[in-house]
Amino acid sequence: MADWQIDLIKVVFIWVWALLIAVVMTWVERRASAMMQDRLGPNRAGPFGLLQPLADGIKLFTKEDIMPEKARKILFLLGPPLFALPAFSAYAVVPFGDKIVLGGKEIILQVSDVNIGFLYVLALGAIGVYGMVIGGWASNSKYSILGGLRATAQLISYEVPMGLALLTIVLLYGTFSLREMVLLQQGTFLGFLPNWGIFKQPLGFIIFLVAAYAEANRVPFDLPECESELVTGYHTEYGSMNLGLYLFGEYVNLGTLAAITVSLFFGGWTLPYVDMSKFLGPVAYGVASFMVFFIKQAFFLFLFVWVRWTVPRFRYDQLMGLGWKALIPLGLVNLFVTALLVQLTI
Amino acid sequence: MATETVCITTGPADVGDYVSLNIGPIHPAMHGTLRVITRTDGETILSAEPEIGYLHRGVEKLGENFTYKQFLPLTDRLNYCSAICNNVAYELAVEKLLGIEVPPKAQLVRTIMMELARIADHEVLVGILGVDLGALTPFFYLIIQREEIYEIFEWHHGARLTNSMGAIGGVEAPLPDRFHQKWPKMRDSIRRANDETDKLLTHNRIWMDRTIGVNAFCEEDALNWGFTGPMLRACGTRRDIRKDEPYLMYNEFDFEVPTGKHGDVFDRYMIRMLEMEESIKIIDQAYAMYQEMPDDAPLMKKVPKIIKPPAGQAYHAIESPNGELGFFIKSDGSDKPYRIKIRPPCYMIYQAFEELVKGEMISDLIACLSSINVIAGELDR
Amino acid sequence: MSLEQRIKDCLGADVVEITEFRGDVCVEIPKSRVIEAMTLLKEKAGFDFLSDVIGVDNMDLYAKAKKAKKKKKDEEEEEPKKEGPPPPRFDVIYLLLSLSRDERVQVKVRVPEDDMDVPSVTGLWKAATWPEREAFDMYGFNFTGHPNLRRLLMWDEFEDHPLRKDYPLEGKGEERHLNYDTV
Amino acid sequence: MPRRPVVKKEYTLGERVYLVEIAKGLGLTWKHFVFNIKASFRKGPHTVPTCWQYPEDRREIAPIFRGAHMLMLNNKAQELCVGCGMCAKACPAKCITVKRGKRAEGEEAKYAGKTYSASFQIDMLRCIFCGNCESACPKNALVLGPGYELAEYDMESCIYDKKKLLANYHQAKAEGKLKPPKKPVPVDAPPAPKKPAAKKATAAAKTAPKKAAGEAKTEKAEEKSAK
Repeated sequence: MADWQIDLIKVVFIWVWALLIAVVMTWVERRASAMMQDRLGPNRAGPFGLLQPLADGIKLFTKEDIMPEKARKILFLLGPPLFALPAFSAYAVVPFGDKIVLGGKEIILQVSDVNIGFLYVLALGAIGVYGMVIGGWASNSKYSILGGLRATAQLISYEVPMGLALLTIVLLYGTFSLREMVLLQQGTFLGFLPNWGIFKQPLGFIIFLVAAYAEANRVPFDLPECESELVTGYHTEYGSMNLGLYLFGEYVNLGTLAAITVSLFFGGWTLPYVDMSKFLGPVAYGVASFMVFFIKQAFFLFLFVWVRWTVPRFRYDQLMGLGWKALIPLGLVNLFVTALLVQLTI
Repeated sequence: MATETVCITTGPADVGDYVSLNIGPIHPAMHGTLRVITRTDGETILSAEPEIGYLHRGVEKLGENFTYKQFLPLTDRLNYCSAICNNVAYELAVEKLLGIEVPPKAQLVRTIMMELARIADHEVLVGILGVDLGALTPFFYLIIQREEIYEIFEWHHGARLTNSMGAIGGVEAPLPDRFHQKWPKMRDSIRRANDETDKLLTHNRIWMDRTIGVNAFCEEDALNWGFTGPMLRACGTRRDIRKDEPYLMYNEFDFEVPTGKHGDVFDRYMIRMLEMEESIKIIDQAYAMYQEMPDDAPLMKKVPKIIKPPAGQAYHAIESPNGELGFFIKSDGSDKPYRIKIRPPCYMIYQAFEELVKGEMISDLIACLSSINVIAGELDR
Repeated sequence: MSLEQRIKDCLGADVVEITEFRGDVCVEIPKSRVIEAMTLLKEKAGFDFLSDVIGVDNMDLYAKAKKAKKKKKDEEEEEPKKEGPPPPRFDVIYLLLSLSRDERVQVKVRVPEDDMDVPSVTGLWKAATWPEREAFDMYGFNFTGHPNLRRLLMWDEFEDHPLRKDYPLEGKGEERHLNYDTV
Repeated sequence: MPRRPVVKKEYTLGERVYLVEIAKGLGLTWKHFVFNIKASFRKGPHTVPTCWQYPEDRREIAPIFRGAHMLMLNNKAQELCVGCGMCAKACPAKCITVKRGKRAEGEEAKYAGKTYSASFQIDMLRCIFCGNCESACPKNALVLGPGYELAEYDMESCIYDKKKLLANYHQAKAEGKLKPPKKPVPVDAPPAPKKPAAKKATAAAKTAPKKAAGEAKTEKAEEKSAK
């Protein structure tokens, strides 16, 4: 197989994988929230209601696509894809496994190991804002525009602490490549802890996680679409598959953020204390590393759901306060301390 | 009580740059059919004008054309969260007009049912407040308890929501077997659900930030605006009609009246949480008294089949879950009331809505609306 | 001192009539003295809380009384005809409450049909804002001095006053047409 | 301009840092999550506290539930309704229309009374299920039954006629959901005032209640002394 064929397969695989996660997440969200709230959730479509996302998809596709009369037509249609595509694209640099040997060829389980993968992720996260803002503005509705405004302010504000938290990681590992970062997390730290980012950067992890919640518009930071105040915020006026794209994009975003959290702070596909490559065959090792990665990612996806159904929502000004008054100073302090420690130890 | 106050200053609402935002009548957070026309500067509210009447059904006009018995089912449709309180308030008003007092056993049954309704109402309110502030989960923990309470209602008089409980002159049935079987367990489960809500919300900083100091209101203003019930008690006035002008047998029960300090959303929430506990206490005491009564103790006062109160007018108020619920009835001696005026508690509170939310943010408007517990049914009548 | 006595002492000559029914004291005051009497009640007698403002249309009551009288007259056929000016058609009843004493009093003002002006008490209690608007809506009282006397429950274009006794229960076929801005 | 009391926020350290309380909350929802996961695998209806899987599992309905109306028959399968129209009078929604018919010769097996309801219609679109008709019925012939599935495809079938009302009865009887006979409510009556067929009900109402009120008071006093 030529390299481009392999790349194509990888792209398709990651695309399907991202979509699958998004689809299954809609089911997990509904069922898990139901279980937390003493309910059952959707359980009629298929076994355990597993076909519910499919039913939802069919429903969304068959709905009439309504466009508000005074909407900006092109921008209105541009909004949803602009929101969903960056979320998908960010998967490209996620290292979802170590390597697998197929047909005598060693294949790295990552679409492309860009040496600035890390910046790529941040940049794509920033593009996602446009989807919301444009969608909110183009619908020509006050609720939508408020949602869009909130989204802009929130996402731009929380990009700063996120960047700060990630900078410390960069300082620590001395690289921008996500794959190298994962590789550097093998072994142990202080003799007994896994050599994971979270143990080296606990504060950075918390800041990153909070910022990730804000980036993903999840409760407690779901202000752009907070249902009780702004109806559904920036996608109030959307229907049919345009709405579906927004909803899917959100879950894809969750998947990306979970994957990056795992890669940066939880050792990616590596297992602590155990080196799987030593006692597994080359094919089995590839699959196993992917599975390890997936389990870790699934935990974070579940955490997103779990937190959502536990806490209330922030108010707009409090959200900004948290971002600018707490997270950014903390992030700066963390950055300086880390820089100092790195400087002293090297 | 002199609390430190500040004047809320916002820009003028009629000049300059503002966005007029029409919230409701179709909006997820507008309980029922409320509508608020706001003018906002960014997210800050410059003015908020509530518009009501979307659910106006002319209950008072209907009442003038119905007999006294026929009007009872209509009172269910006022505050549908605690229909029993409306029923009993109306019955008490007519009984006052007739000059009768129902037998003590019937009074106890009414008391127990009313307190159960109060718990149900407060549970809905606290749950909805959580939902509007983004926490959906406590709502479900509370709503299960409400279902249990509704089951008791169903076994007592056959309906869950629109109860039409009792009749003028007493109640039709003693406490149902379900109540005897379930109450000890239910008491614990209500307490547990409240504890869980407490755990999820009260000390959570997000919740505290969202509620403490939001829509704080002065005591004098509250009295001037005619606030009653938990809203007034949250401002610091210890007023509860059950204590101050006891009706039924409330003077024989031992219970506390929780009061707040600032009249903010948090105080209102806490007062309702505490009142549920007090209601449980009242039910326990009433139940103990009820059990001492003989089985064949009368439940009904003998009233004529066609109720014709003597000409005159009377006003009777009870402490409904939201405040003073009064029925003013003027009789001309015929079998139909000459004039019925309902004094719904949330009506008086909701008229101060602009004062409550001015200078706050849109999110606080939603929180304020939920914490008032505006029920469109009794607001518009 | 009984409640009636205290109110009498407080209001003095303003009291037209005090009645008591089932423990509810109702004091009638002349329409022109509403603000003065209410201020006295609020500040001197301690009735510091306004519960509600209620409008009543007495039309049917008078018609009934007249009918009964006529019946009687037909039976007896003796009574001389004595027709004074018609009694005022409407009542406005203020429900006052004293928070410190936990007493309630109803203050009644009689309003004739040809002079619907009633002084507004919103200056004393803001609580009267909506009840007065509602009374205007339902009966057509003109509360002078009210900051915002518009219809409350019925829509703005509505012309009648539905709680008047001569308004039919089924309505007069009014329908609300919303004019949306369709530009 | 509205005034606002100044509220000083006093948070403990645990509250200030968000995470402690959120962790507690997470623990609570996790507890529910595990409990419900286990419960949802259990067999039987209503395993999870809030949910009834409706068409398959049904809640137990109280025997006195106020649902769809039914016209009762007595033990001899005779119709109890005499078509007096008291229910129509008592109805606040004015949804009942009754026509009275005289029992003809040879119809004794069908009707219990000398008259019967020639037609009986209840407009279920207007009905508010208050139960006034049931309590007004002198023969206990009209009863609000256990039926609560009232959805229909067209408006005509929402107007229940006699056939439907009797069918409701038969269905409820087959399911064993008929109401137990009503227990008479103990009434606290003044010692029967012997009045020659009180025409002036107002007068009766004026005198009787006062007596009654007095009695209630003495009763209360007795009860207190008994304690």
